[in-house]
Amino acid sequence: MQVTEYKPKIVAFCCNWCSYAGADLAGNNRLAYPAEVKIIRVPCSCRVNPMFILRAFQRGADGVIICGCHPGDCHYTSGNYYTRRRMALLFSMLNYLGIEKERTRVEWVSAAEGAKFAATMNDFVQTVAALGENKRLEDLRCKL
Amino acid sequence: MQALTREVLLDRAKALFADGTVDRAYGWKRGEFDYDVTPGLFRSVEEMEKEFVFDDFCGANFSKYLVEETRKGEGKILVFLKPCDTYSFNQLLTEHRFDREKVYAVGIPCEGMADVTKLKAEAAEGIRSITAEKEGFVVHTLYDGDKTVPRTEGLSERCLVCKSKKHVAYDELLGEDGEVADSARFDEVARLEAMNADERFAFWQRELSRCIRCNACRDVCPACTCETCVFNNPNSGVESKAPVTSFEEQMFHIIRAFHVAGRCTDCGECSRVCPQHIPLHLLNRKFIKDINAFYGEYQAGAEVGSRAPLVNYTTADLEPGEAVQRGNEHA
Amino acid sequence: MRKIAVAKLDALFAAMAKTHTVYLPADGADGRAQYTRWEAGVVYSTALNTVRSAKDFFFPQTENLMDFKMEGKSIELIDTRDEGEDFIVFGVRACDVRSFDVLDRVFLAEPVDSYYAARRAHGVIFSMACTRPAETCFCKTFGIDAAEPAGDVACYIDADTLYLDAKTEKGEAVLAALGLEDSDTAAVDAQKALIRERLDALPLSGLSAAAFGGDKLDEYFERPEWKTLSETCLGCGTCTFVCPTCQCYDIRDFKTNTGVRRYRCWDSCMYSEFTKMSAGQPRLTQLERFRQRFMHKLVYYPANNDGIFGCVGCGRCLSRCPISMNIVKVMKTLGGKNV
Amino acid sequence: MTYRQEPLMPKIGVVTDIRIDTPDVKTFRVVTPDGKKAFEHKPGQCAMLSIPGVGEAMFSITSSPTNTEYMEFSIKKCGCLTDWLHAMEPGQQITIRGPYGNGFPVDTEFVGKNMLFIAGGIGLAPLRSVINYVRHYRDRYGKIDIVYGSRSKDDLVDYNEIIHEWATDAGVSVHLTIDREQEGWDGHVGFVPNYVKELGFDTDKIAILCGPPIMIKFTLQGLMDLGFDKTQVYTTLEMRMKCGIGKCGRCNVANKYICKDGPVFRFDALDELPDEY
Repeated sequence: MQVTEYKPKIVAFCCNWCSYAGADLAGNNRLAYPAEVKIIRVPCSCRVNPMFILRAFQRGADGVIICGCHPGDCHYTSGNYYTRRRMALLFSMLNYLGIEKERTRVEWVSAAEGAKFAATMNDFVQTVAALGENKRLEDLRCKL
Repeated sequence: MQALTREVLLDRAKALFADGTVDRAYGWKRGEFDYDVTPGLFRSVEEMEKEFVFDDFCGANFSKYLVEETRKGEGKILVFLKPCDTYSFNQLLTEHRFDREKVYAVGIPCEGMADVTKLKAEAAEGIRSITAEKEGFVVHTLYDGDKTVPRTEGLSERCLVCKSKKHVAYDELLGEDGEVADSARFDEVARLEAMNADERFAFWQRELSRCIRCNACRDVCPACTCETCVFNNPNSGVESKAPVTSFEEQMFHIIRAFHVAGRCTDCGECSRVCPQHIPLHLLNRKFIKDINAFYGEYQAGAEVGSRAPLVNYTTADLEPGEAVQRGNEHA
Repeated sequence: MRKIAVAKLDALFAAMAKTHTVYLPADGADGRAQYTRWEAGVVYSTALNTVRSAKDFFFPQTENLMDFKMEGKSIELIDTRDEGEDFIVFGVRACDVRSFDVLDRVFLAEPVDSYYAARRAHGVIFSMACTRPAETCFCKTFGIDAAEPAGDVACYIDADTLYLDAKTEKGEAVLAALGLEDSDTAAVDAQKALIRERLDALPLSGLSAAAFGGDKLDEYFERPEWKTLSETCLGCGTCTFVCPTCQCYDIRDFKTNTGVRRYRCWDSCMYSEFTKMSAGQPRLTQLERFRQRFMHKLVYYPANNDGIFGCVGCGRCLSRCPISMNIVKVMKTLGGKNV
Repeated sequence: MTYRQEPLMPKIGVVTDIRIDTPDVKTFRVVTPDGKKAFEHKPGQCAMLSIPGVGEAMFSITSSPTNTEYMEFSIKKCGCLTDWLHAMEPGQQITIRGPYGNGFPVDTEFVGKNMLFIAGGIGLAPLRSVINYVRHYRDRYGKIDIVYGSRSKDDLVDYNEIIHEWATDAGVSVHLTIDREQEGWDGHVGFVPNYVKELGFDTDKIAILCGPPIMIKFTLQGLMDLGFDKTQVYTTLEMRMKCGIGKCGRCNVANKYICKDGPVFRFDALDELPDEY
């Protein structure tokens, strides 16, 4: 029997003004990152409501990453600063509830950092792959 | 035993009704037994004389009721505020949830409120009556005679780790004001932080799996004042009524706590009302503890108009990745 | 009547478990009794009552009704009902046993609810007499005798002995298979007398429901007291969810990754969106919702069900309501001297 | 023991035709996948229609029981499920269960009587099944009057059927009205309650009202002024429903469940219920 390699499902929320373009650049430069990364474009990283992250896990994501502009570079001046606080508290809470802390991450990736985008995704996928499937924040009904 | 008696409060209320300062009053109503006190709105001195009580079972916080009640009528509402209630009161003012002009707030000292479940556990079945004595709560049981529960064992958890005996809002104060206490309220959070992820997960599964989604925690919370909650809104995509899976239990409680993060004054009402005794305050306190550690000490409701940590930032805030580490390390 | 030593309870449960799944009250993580599936090591709790009522066994908080698979314009309906398994609920108090009658009159009325009916057919109720009724108990108000609990088998624990009295053929069949020792009724009779004495001494023993009933709509509907009673109601669902007779439900669809699962879950008339339609809201404020709940228990339900009340006096709402508002206070306020 | 009959278990229905009646009302024709009627019903009864994953709701069956081929539902776009229904294309499957409710007493109390139907807007939907039933068994009933009003000419549901079929029947008088003057409309202008008073009907008939609550309230008053007795006037009620079989507990007015004991009520019976609908 052939053992298929476990491939984690990753949801990446990418800011339209930076990391989404960064992902584009990674593609143009033919920098490979795993196809399991599903990108959801958001107008700003601070558009990401904690509920989005939980819903991604509910629907079967094994890891969720939020990519925004570098602090100070927000297209809307300060959105990513709010993201930073919110996610700091949310991730700390998830950790407190016993959800593996490696499943969530925030990275600042600019439009010019195609290489960083690819490297970040490769690293995140590897980290999550090492953890295996998300069992603690899943909704079993979704597997039907 | 409370420092002030029912009569002191009642006399003051009578005077305020008599001189026309207020035309209705929030206060505690006598129940069927000694302990099942109901928060109520009194419209006359006569009603108050008949039913008003103030004793060790008056835990209910009236602040949230003011949101709706101040929209009605022209006259002022008298409200009795214990020290912890004043923080909720201020927080609601900060969020412009009610008209301060329509409220006459009387601060009253609090010596801590009893947790009936604890007393019931001590007395097994059947409480004939409960009296608060110097040595503690004397429970007159139906079958086992009298039992004395030391005060420290009969008080609510939130009162045992009371954060403040100081009133932060009032029009007048009855009795003595206290001080902000050096509370041990984060000890339990720290104990959980010290566990490993598997243990923490097991702990919360055990607790949250009891949730029946009655929404009492949300509905009593003075910080939860949305006109329509996201969990009731059919268009939100997350509307839900029952804890169908463990995910939904976690989702509800994470979002509930997150939504009040930075605004929660740690009044402890959520845990008081939970029919399943889930220690919900441990979620809220985790946020408070993290906020204090990451962004500096902040007590929601301590002053009107303060900017909540989640609608604020500094350019030097720590990164979420570090936060998760720190969230555990400072334990 | 049969008997077995309390020390041998584990052996009894083990014997029952050979043919039935056994559920019984056991103290949970929070130190309070909850119905728990019996397995070796689970200890029967003699606590007066569980936090959640026993209605879960027949009308669980959530249950799947059916699945749908959708492809293009077509829909496939998948019946997910299974045969179910035989089970015993041990230690049900008299009030909760009556609650099954109350639920039966709703779910077993035509058209019969097959999910509920299947569970009822599979379930065997071992009731337990209440030797230490609490101050919040008022089952007597509704004609329930906690000294003579109904169910398939009525149980009594006296000192070191458990007595079991089969009340139905179903109960007799289960008992017969357990091979228990026969017993006279002397100890149980003495206990019944003691229980009745204790019931009479309860603070709520004088509470009467005579002022309420199916013909009392006009008398109570417009009463001004509803306003003061409901004024501080939070609109949460605690009372309805701990209530053994509250039976309102919602039917909801959950989109799985491949289809749709239709399930039903408890709902509460206390919730603001309970009756909300796109066309309007017939119960606009908490007053109407609050009134609905108590009128249903005390007037509407008896009107439709031969005068049987929709409350069994278990006292759960008395100890769980966040604002300590409850049916006893409502009855006393509305009924005045007649209650 | 297994109970195979489950009232909450729907049948699959196919929407074979969608007719656009007004800007916000469409009429859906529904049959089973093998082309038959899903079930028989009485005029005034309802059915639960659902799109799995979107929702399930109660709709009155607008086609007459005398239609042996299919059922029709006239549905106004006003919420989540109805938005979806309006976005459907023919051939789409839905689920259907029923029939629910008591229906109109067409074979008892109505027999031999003159009939007055008064509808406003989408309120024609439940009446259409009765009107067509009565027309089908024309000799069992007396004279028929139909008063129907809506906001504008374009909002009249089933306009073609009204003009070309109902109005041309012997012994059927149709009185149409719209709320405001409109180009191309030479009929009556004004609200239904006033129009009913103007028409001044004799009291030798049964009246059936259906429409928005405010219309019902004033029309009933108008009929009382004309000398009608409450025992001669019927209406249908609307409440939120989930089960349709009197168990889920949300559609009751006092001890009456609208899904089971209603939706059709005679006004004298309605008077005994509290005003909570």
